[in-house]
Amino acid sequence: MKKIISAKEAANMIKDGSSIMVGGFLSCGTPDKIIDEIVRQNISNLTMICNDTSTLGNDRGKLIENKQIKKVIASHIGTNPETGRQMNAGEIEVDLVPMGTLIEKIRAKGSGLGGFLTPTGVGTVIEDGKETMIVDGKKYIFEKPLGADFALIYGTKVDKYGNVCFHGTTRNHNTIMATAAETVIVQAEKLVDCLDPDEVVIPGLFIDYIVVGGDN
Amino acid sequence: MKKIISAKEAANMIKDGSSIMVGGFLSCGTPDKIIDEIVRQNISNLTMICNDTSTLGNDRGKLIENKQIKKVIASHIGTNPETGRQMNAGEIEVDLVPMGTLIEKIRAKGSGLGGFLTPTGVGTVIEDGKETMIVDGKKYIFEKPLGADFALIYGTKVDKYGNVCFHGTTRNHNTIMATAAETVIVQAEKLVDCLDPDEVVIPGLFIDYIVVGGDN
Amino acid sequence: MAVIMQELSKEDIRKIIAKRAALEFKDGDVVTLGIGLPTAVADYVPEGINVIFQSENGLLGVGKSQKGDKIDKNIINAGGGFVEAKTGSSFYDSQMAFTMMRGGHIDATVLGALQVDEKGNLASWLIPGKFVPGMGGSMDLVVGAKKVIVVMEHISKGQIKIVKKCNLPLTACREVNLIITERCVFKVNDNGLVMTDINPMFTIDDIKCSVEADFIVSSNLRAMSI
Amino acid sequence: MAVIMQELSKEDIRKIIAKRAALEFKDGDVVTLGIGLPTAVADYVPEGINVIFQSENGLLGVGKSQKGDKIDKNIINAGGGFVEAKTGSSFYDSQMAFTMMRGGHIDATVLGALQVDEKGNLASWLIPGKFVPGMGGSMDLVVGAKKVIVVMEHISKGQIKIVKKCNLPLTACREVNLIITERCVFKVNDNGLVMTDINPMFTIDDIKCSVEADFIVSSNLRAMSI
Repeated sequence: MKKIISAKEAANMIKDGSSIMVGGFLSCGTPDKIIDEIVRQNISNLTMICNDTSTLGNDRGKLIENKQIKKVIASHIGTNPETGRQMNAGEIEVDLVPMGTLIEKIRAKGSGLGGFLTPTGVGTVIEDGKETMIVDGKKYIFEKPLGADFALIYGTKVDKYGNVCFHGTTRNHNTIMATAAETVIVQAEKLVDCLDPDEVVIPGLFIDYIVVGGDN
Repeated sequence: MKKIISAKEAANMIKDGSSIMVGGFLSCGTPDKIIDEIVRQNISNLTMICNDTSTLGNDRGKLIENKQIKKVIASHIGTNPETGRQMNAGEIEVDLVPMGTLIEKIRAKGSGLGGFLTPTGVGTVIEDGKETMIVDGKKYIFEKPLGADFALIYGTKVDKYGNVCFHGTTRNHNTIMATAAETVIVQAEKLVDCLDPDEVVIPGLFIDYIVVGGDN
Repeated sequence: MAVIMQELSKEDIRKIIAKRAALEFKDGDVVTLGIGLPTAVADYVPEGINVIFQSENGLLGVGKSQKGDKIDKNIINAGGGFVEAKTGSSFYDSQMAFTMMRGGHIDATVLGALQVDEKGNLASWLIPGKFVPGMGGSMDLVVGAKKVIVVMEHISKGQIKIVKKCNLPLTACREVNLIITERCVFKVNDNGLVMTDINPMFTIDDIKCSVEADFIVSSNLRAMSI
Repeated sequence: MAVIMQELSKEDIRKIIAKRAALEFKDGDVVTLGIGLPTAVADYVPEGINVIFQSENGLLGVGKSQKGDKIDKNIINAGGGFVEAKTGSSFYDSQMAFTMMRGGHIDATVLGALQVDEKGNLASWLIPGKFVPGMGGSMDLVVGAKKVIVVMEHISKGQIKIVKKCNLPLTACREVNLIITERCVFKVNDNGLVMTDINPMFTIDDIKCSVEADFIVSSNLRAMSI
């Protein structure tokens, strides 16, 4: 049985300077209740790993607007103009990583791999400062694993054993982020007793705490 | 809509000398009907990539006993004494690969990666002849992608669009093998009109042909 | 040329390009569309051709935009719009999305560009100091898709976009296979660009004046449908 | 020593080892058991300790062996036996199994050995020319699990198994944390082996004669329950 905590208790665990991975593709499948509580507690100096910085006024976007983020590692920041503004003003550090490379770096961390070779970004600025290798005549970039102190993820249905399943396009980075952080907290849209083992997408062993988010 | 074919038609596509990936962990979740047809047609000189060579008289084990396999790439051959006998007699080439490395090599192929670094096998014979790298003070072995001409996989329920879902421990290597072969044929325990998109484990785009296996 | 430009409204341009791009699809193709103009291509798929649209955020089988009470807030496309999940569709996570995209399982992608050059290099994600959205999934998609189709206005704000050599940061090297604008279509070969289609409103000289890259004209030059 | 050996039946040996190994688990641990003797450990988990058993073939929450009409032929463990999927369990594919195992998500693994040496090197998968089963998932498991517990008969067919340096092909280097036999328990430290438990039927000298490796004896040496 996993510990069920409030969004406030979840945020309490996160300290100034922590690194957090936050699931979500724009506002879809993102743990907004936990984010709201991080905003309320004004935990700052955070490194945030996420697909995108969402939009103004919404979920991960709030952390940017409230200047709680020191560094963001993401594949896209164009939907939130405030991220670009802070970047140009030198207020925030932004690492842009191709989306497939970002998820694969996180997966490498969660899967105990030391890195991988990807063709993505060869011949572009992504290659700068990285090792490259030729395998069977094709050039690849070597990319390293990426983990975090906390993964804050979303799940459609979560059971008391920490098993998670999803509806629609809410899976996005949530599934893999659950494997790559010291502490993993899932915001469950719905908490159920027990999922059918065939429908589980994230096995319970990856989950440390459950926040019941209600429908959002 | 995917093409539905007979086991015989599936086997017809495979030629002497083809490389085949075959899903299954022992006799669980393996496309036995298609294998039986390959045995019947005596297609030989095959390279077989699989978790294990099953047991005497069963599924992949039959291909070994019938001497249709030139080379097997597997993580375990101990449950089928005939594989070991042929190996010691020089009748078959056996590449033993740690299970996690085997599935990751197949995944690398299916995901367009040029290889990956794994800590598995460091300091053992697995390291022989391979490149190693130190990343953040830890030693890793560089492993390359592995694909095949055909992937023969099992699915519990398959819909007309090629979407596959599973019951129990039948997923094993099936899911990833579906991404890493030129032609992918799934043996469906049950063919249905349309799966719920939330329950799909292998999205239809990976599947080329469906063989309706019936319950086995 | 200014005169001609006035004759083609934004709507015309969009339609000419989208219609032409849609002709590239074969029945059963799995196609990933970029955001903006590329999205319009879905409306012009010829009858009898069934194309399955893939989205990097986790949906194979993207259908129509949804409004009102048809919306399921948990089903979006990569642009954040609410969409239908068509019959036969599937949902998946980002790792699976990029196995599809980088792994060579997408038959064709249609996406926009800031610049394309005669080697098939593509710049689409960054104007240093001005426009920094990030590359999203485009870099993976372009290296992985079997066919990369760039669709864009021939000239944007007076700037030539089909250049000899991209000077904006690249999205990928030598991956573009086809360039479609409202004025013409270029195929990218190992030796450079071949113009295969021309909008009959333009002459070959018009194209030469509006393209920096060298190109040759196909002996089977076709007229684009406008 | 031959006399003593007769006093411990195979069943006794199995029980002493399994009982001791089960004491290593904490409530909530996720544990992967090898095939054979390690499987017996599941029967001795102390009351009040809930352990979740993971299997590389795709089941988290392995329960009891199933017989007769309770069998679901599509639910097996890594040894091919039919098992129960306990309440709260989940099924997954091989990639996920090894994310768990190699990725550091398994709290402890218990597995057998041919040889273990004083550096914690393990040989368990190959006797060249004689026994070639393959490593299966053991190499990944041993590098990835947080705690690696080797359980084995102290001596097998007259062969010493706890050696100075393994001469059989290794499964992994320096990954073993604990060695449990029916005679004693060794903790593997950076400096070598420390005997922490002894079966009261044996003396320290008995152990010294039956182990090739050097070891020190813990000042808190405990008696094993037999």
